Amino acid sequence: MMFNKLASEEEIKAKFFDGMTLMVGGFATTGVPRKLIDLVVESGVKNIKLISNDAGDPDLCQGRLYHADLVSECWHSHVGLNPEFGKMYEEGNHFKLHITPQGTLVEKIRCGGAGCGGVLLRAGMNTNNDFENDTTQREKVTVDGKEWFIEKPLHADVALVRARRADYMGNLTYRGTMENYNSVMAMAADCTIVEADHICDIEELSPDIIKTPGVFVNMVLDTQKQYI
Amino acid sequence: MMFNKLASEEEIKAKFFDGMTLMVGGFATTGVPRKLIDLVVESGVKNIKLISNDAGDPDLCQGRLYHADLVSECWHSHVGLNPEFGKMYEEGNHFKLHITPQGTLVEKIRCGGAGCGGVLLRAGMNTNNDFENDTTQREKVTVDGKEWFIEKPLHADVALVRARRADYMGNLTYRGTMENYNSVMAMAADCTIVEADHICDIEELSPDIIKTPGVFVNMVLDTQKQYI
Amino acid sequence: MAEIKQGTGKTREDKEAMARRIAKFFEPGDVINLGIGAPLLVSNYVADGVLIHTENGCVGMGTQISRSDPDIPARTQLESFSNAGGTPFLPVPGAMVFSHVTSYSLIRGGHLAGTVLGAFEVSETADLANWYIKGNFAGMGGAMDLCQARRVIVQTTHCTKNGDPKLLHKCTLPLTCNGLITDVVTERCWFQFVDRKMVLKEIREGYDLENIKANTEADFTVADDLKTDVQF
Amino acid sequence: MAEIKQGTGKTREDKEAMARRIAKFFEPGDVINLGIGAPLLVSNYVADGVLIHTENGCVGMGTQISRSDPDIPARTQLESFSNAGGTPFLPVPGAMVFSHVTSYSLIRGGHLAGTVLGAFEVSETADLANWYIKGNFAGMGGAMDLCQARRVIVQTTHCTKNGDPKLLHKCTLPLTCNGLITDVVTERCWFQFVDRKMVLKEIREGYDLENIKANTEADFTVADDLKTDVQF
Repeated sequence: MMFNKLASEEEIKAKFFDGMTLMVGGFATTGVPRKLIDLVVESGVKNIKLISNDAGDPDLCQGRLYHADLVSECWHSHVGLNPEFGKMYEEGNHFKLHITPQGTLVEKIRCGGAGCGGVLLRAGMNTNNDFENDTTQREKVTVDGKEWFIEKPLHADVALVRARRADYMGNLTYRGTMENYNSVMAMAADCTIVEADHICDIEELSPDIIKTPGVFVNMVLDTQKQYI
Repeated sequence: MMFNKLASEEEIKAKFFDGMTLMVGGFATTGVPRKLIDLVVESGVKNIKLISNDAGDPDLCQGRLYHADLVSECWHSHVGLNPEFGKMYEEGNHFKLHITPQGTLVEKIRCGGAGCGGVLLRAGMNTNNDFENDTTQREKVTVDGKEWFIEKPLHADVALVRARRADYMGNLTYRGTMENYNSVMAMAADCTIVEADHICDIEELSPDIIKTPGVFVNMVLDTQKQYI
Repeated sequence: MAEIKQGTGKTREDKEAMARRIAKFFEPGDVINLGIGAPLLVSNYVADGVLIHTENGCVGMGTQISRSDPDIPARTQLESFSNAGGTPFLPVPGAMVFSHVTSYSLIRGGHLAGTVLGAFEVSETADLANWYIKGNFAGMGGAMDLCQARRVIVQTTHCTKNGDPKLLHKCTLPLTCNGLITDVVTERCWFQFVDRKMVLKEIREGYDLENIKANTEADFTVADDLKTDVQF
Repeated sequence: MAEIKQGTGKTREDKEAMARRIAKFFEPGDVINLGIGAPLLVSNYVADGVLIHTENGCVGMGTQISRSDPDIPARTQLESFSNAGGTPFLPVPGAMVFSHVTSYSLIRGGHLAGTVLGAFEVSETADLANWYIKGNFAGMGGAMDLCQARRVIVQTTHCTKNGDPKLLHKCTLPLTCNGLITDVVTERCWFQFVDRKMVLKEIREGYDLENIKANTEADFTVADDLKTDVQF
């Protein structure tokens, strides 16, 4: 069955590599693919370029990657949830941070997924922060007399995505506020890997309720430990 | 009940005005808000600036607006479905046409809805068509050595949207391929008006299956002829 | 004239008072975003039919719930509905959920009647600094985006813990936005910005113009229709 | 050498032959887009597990159905699943539907293994003209976007109805894309573009190099591994 995207932990770990750009879905602790993060830590790949909303809880979420010192560069909108992050950042030499307004971060990811060359946004305009960050060091363009930042795409080698339900073609649904970054990151990576709460048969999910079409998904972690 | 967006035909017609920019959802005959188009024709407002995928079937869809000669300017990606359109266009003086690649048209509408100043796309790049159209007469910008069109937003005064189900807060679901332009147009207008096949009670639709959040919807045509 | 209180604005009652005043800016049908912390209190006072947006993907945030509430299964608490502060909540009837892409489209697209943000500093030209302070590097999160809402309301104590003014000629900290604030509500008064000029609109019961002037570095004018002794 | 047929490519068998040849470019798991008309025939020959994308919002297009089929309720035919030509179809198991925004994100984002388009003219530098011809103004629809797919395959009769070449030095009609075509399949042969240079890869059974040369204005080279007498 060529559409069976269910994959074992070993098959998934084989997709990780040193220096990979990695997107991790979720916001705070909601909708975070925790088991897949475990697999990254276990795989021991280094110099990860991490893209996620926040620096993550250091015990439960992508914060574990900082705890294990596996990150060399990162894009976040918020890093306050992870006390270790602040310490490592102040020490220096651990990783390069691009602190990015949240709406800008998600649009940059969308551009990467949607094949757009960039998008014109205004968040942070004229704030002139002389920070070592991305908020103002961007090209600008004037359109019809108004100034905009040209926000460039972010694309990843691997995206880790959490869903409520996945069928074995990779069609996904979400529950409550867990969709957050997951659906857009699923589109923006060469290899999108899903961790779902429930794995469903094909046709169990009506096409009309699917939020992420399986065409964007490469692998679904097989938590059933059985192969169809 | 302040969330009751059900509206009568008369209340809806009162939102139309001469010179309005009007988006109409649907693709060919699928997902077209036909009853709402009837209301526009009945209202008799003129000089409409029409934004829709195609020029529409002249009997069933937005083609009726051309048949009644109510359009002064239009944005379409395809006009072959409407034989009357071609005749009127060749005669001249009826309306100004912006023929736009389909993916570009939908991204321009998305920009209007998402508050982006523009998006960088390449459809039609270097085709140098000396057409009286929008395919090449656009500003360009070079980002990291690659040339892109700056595609500007389209926003409407009124959007007519077709859905499968609507609750009275305006939350929408779709069926099959009827979503097409409807969900993005719902976001891109000052006044979004919905025609649904079924009208549902509040909480009848799980939040998880809603494709268009009611926050983008202003009115739902009350086909039940009853008020909750 | 009531007696002048020398409150720091840090008391629960002051926070509730600011929230009550801000809640009055909104009417049924409005969708509003509330910053983490004190601004969330606004949700307790808004009219029925004001919907709360949380930028991680919901319109229709209801009661916040405790992670340790035994009536709510652990999984639900962690994984279903949570707000921008990571706190679980119950959705109101008709609530809608969506992706981060849609959530920020809603913000930039003009669908928020208002956003309520905290502040470290506010300038007399409608600038806000609320995302970076030395030794507390958390990031701007969604604040820079939220400043693009139709109405940007700052809810802040009038002075710092040390009693220094927070409403300044010019912000000293990195800016969150430049000239986009529309209103400032403190425990003492309400200012509105008109063409980037600060106008005093209301003084709360217990304070007077003298107190406001003494504790505000920013230059401001007094509205012709200034209201005093207002119950916040 | 089989006898040279002087077909115009307009016969049903020629169309089926092109579709059969193009279908072999794809393998299970590929998602492909097929233009309205003759390219849709490719769907009859692709391997099990090739999924058909239709740009109005579906991956997993199955059998096209007749609007007048009495077994299918009228409403379903008009309103549920239809393809880019407006024809109703039955979705395959596991089919997914989505908005136009997502559909073109998928196209531009590199998720299409290939797209098959018709042509009025093709140039020797990989340009395509397929959207405008005098007196038949239909618009480009999605063609300019689809030319951004990973593999852009043109399916066309080798010559016009009048027997004039369609593969030219330079297109005379307004372009659909500039230099983005990867392959051209006619009823006579398969060309591949390598660095915008046209290379003859296969000649179909019944044709020979002489016939191709005589009916092609475009300059092309012959692949070292040219295959002849290929059954399309």
